Amino acid sequence: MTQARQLNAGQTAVAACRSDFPALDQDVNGHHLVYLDSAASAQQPSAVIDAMTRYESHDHANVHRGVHTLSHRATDAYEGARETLRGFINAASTREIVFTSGTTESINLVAQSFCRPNLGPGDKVLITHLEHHANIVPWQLVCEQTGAELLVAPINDKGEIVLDALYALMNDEVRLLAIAHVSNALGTINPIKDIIAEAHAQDIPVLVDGAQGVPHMQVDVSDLDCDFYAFSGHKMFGPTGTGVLYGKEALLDAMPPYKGGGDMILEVSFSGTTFNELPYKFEAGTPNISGVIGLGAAARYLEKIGMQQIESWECELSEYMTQRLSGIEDIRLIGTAAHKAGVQSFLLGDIHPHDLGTILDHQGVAIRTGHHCAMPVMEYFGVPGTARASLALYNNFDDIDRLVEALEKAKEIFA
Amino acid sequence: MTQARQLNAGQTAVAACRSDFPALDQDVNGHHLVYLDSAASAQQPSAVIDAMTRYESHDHANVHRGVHTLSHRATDAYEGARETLRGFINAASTREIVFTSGTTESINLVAQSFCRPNLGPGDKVLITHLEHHANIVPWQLVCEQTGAELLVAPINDKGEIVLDALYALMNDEVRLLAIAHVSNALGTINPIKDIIAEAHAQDIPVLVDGAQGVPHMQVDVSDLDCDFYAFSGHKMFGPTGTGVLYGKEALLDAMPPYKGGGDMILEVSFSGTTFNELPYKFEAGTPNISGVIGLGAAARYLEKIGMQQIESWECELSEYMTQRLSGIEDIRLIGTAAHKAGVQSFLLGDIHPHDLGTILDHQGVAIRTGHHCAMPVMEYFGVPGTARASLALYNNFDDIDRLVEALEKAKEIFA
Amino acid sequence: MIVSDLHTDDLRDLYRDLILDHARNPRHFGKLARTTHSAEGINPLCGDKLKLYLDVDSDEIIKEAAFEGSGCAISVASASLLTDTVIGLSSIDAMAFFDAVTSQLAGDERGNGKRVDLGKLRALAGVRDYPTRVKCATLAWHALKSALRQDTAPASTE
Amino acid sequence: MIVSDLHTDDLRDLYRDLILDHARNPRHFGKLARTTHSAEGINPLCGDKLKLYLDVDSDEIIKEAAFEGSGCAISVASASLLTDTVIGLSSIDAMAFFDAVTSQLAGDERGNGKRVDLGKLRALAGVRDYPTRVKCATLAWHALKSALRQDTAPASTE
Ligand SMILES: Cc1ncc(COP(=O)(O)O)c(C=O)c1O
Ligand SMILES: Cc1ncc(COP(=O)(O)O)c(C=O)c1O
Repeated sequence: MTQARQLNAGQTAVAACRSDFPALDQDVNGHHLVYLDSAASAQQPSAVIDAMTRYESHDHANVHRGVHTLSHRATDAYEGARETLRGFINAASTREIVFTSGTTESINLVAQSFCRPNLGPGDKVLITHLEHHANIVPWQLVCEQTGAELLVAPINDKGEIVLDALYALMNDEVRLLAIAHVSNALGTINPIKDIIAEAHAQDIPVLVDGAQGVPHMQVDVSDLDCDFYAFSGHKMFGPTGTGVLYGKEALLDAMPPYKGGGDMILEVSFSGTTFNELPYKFEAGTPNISGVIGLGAAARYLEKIGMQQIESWECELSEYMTQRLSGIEDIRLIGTAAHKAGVQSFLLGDIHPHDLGTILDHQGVAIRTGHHCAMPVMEYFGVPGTARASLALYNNFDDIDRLVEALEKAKEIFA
Repeated sequence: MTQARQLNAGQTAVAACRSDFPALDQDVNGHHLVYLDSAASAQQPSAVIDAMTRYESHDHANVHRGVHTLSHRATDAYEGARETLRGFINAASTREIVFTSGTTESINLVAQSFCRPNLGPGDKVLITHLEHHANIVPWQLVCEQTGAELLVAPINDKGEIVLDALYALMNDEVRLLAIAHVSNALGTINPIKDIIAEAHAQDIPVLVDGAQGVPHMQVDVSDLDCDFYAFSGHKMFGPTGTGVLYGKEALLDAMPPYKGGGDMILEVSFSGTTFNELPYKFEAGTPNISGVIGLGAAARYLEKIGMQQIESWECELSEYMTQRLSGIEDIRLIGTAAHKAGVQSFLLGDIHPHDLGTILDHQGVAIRTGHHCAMPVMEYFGVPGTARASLALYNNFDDIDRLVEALEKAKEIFA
Repeated sequence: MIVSDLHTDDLRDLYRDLILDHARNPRHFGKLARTTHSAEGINPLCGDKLKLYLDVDSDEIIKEAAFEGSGCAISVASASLLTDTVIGLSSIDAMAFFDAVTSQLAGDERGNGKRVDLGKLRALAGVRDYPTRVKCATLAWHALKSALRQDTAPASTE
Repeated sequence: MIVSDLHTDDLRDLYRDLILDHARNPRHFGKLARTTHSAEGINPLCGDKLKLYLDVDSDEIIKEAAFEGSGCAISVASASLLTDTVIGLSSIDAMAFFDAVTSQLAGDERGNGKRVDLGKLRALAGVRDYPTRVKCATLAWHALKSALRQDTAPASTE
């Protein structure tokens, strides 16, 4: 089946990238590793690991305030990564690229700095039923802090947002719409460009949780016209502890700082403090310099391969995965949206996902099991959790065959 | 001079560690690098860099929720680092070790979660005049948010806190004392154990900004009896983007979460969310896994050498530095406390620190110049900034000789 | 720490027939007519969640035990085996089983309390080789401990 | 990016006598009797801070210029040279010097506007080899641009 497949040149090139990822070249429990957990965290190519090691071994110093050579090199590399990330998502200016520790911090920053000062009773924050906890709990917290109300747009049984219902919730009391680009639990790719246009027609700013977007498709924040776009380094083949908050300059400019400390100020005195310009106002303290350099290397790595090639390769794989999984008796696929990324949640007979996870791990196949930080989705589908296989550019058809074999084995054990 | 010095065995052993730091083995501007900027950010030993590379190349996956082997390895390594850090500062329990992105975030967490819900007009937060901006601005922000008042204990012209004045400011309106263990601009080691006892006698909880403490001396939070202790990985030879907030369990338990997201919850539903137990309640989202593993390796590295050996070696170096610098004509030492760490701020004639920095860099000597994120200190001494040489375990007497030579050269140029 | 290389057939050691039987047909599943002690067990890392009910009489004898909840085969089987085991025991003897089971799963066969004969509970031994799953197997037992202690100390599943 | 290997004597190229002279004895240091345009320049990365004052007449001629503030030798000398240069120029000609100086420091000798003779300002050329110091040398010039633009556009030192 694998052999017969016709790949175009771009797809073949992407498939060849697997060897760039040292972690994939190992045996686990006596079997060559099949890593199908990239939606939780992706592996890093040598280009990323080496960029950080090189930095740490030769160029490290604190950034921004040093006149000495290492500090200058560190600052250049750090700010160079900012320009790389700006280009990667096509932001208008590096002033719109705030480095954070991840999607979670990016969203909390918006909740606390953009929303908290402007929310009160009667105001609404709008999210959807398919969000990751990172795009739920910060809004619950800020609503509790301010007396605002959290509105939740429903999903249907394919795992798609019910657009009419979402649009019906939009009115002039809604202060922000926060919505995933791609659902991590269901794989649904939301039509965010249309949704953003609809929200803007009602003057509602939009935050996009792009954690599962950037690793898999070309993201152009200028074209989307989103107000904020949040994502994590570790899901796009960069290091943990890094992330980005993109925000439109005018909005970021008007927001108070999120944290206080060094680098985010121009002047500190006990009679008052003047904050620094963008993006530094939001980067208090010594940043994750090596991490950001690794993140820049990850973005360059992806740009070299080409996001369109990656998308096209993953689309092939994803279709194959759906087809193979659908062929398994007693499987229940959860998340069957028309427009889907390479993420598939499922249940197999009455085998608890946790047991499935162990049995697959035993065969060298790494999947995630549980609620995937999306408990409301689990509750909607009436399941305590699911097993989830998620793809990235380095997966291939064999990986999917191995997954299916391993699932068949699980059925035997639980027969 | 260097040759004649009598070192004890422990000091000789510390001096030998220099070769563990790859970044120190390079030429800068044609001269072998002399790195005297560790107070801004320290270099990392191979043990730290390798631990992270190994993790990223073989063991990476998301932590805490995976049943597969890599996730298990990652969780073990991450939680193992927590236990290492617990031991490193002698906390009672790993529940008291919250991983953050650095000192700045640790302090902001306390300002927002411990103070903000409990502060109002009439309440006071007490700091001192020698604090780093990271231990000033978060308190300014929370005072502004709540109507509380920020009190500042004075320093004297040696750069020491005036203890009587500090104690006179302590009363039952003070909700927190936040104070540096060691001043990064002046090198002053504050008598925090006494200060903490005095504050506790008035029921005032104490946060210690330990950014410049942990890298240079044995810190025992149980012995100090501090309520919170904040520090950064990158100042203790670990990676950027990591840090710790130690907090007494009873206090952390009573605090609301700082950020919302994955991992910090037990259950999320739209009708309400249950937060996770300590320390996870304060670790929303995917943490800096590789960074924390590097931080753990840094703590183990320091433990292997022995903090007392390090302290004793740095004490020798520091005395030598003060002596040699004092011998330079026209030098003005800023920060001359009786009890001092290996940090020396100074001005040379009318040469602006920034120019000094460039001239020294030209000779391969890396120092920091400017306000060192301690503008109130600069203002107190009536200077726009200083040049600052700061020592770490890997420095030696030659480094100090090179510093002094380079300063003599600067005087020539500006003669 | 690298999980030791296991062959697929070793899975049979984890999923023994007795475990699968108890997982599929849990004994004492449901509520009790009279509950004197109860506790919830949550494994935040994997989402297993169960509630244990006990009917303890004035002589400190567990007259009845039952549980509800959802979880993987290991946690459900362990809870089912627990109820089977503790009914009729004094609370002290039940705690001796707690010690024995948790010691067995920690790979410490000595136990740290009164010696008991594990009997059927030996079927849980295979879990030892699966560190990620040990918490599943001990969940119900921690709930037992919390339930028995609930009059004196605050409940805890740690 | 590795700063190229420079020998100590190259420092003389950065700290030329003219620079040191202007740094020690800045010309036009202080306030003006009449200020029509002014702007502050702050280099957040190193703390240099200065205020530039201009007296521009109705014909757009800079009659007087002065500055205050503190900074390193490079930024003070640059500000001093700036005031020396722009007094008597039209604001358009002054902006041509802005273009020429910033181009010179960016290592782009062509300039991007009207050609001007840099004269003494060539003494700033040595800064080019010290990327961390270029902002010091351009600080006053950005303040000049902000000051001249202040009636029309918001001030900016970027
Ligand atoms: C005394 C002190 N406190 C706080 C900080 C802030 O640390 P970080 O930038 O790592 O958050 C520093 C470091 O600059 C410091 O020296
Ligand atoms: C859709 C989505 N949003 C947010 C997050 C949170 O990202 P992080 O844990 O990197 O902050 C994730 C990752 O788990 C995700 O998949």
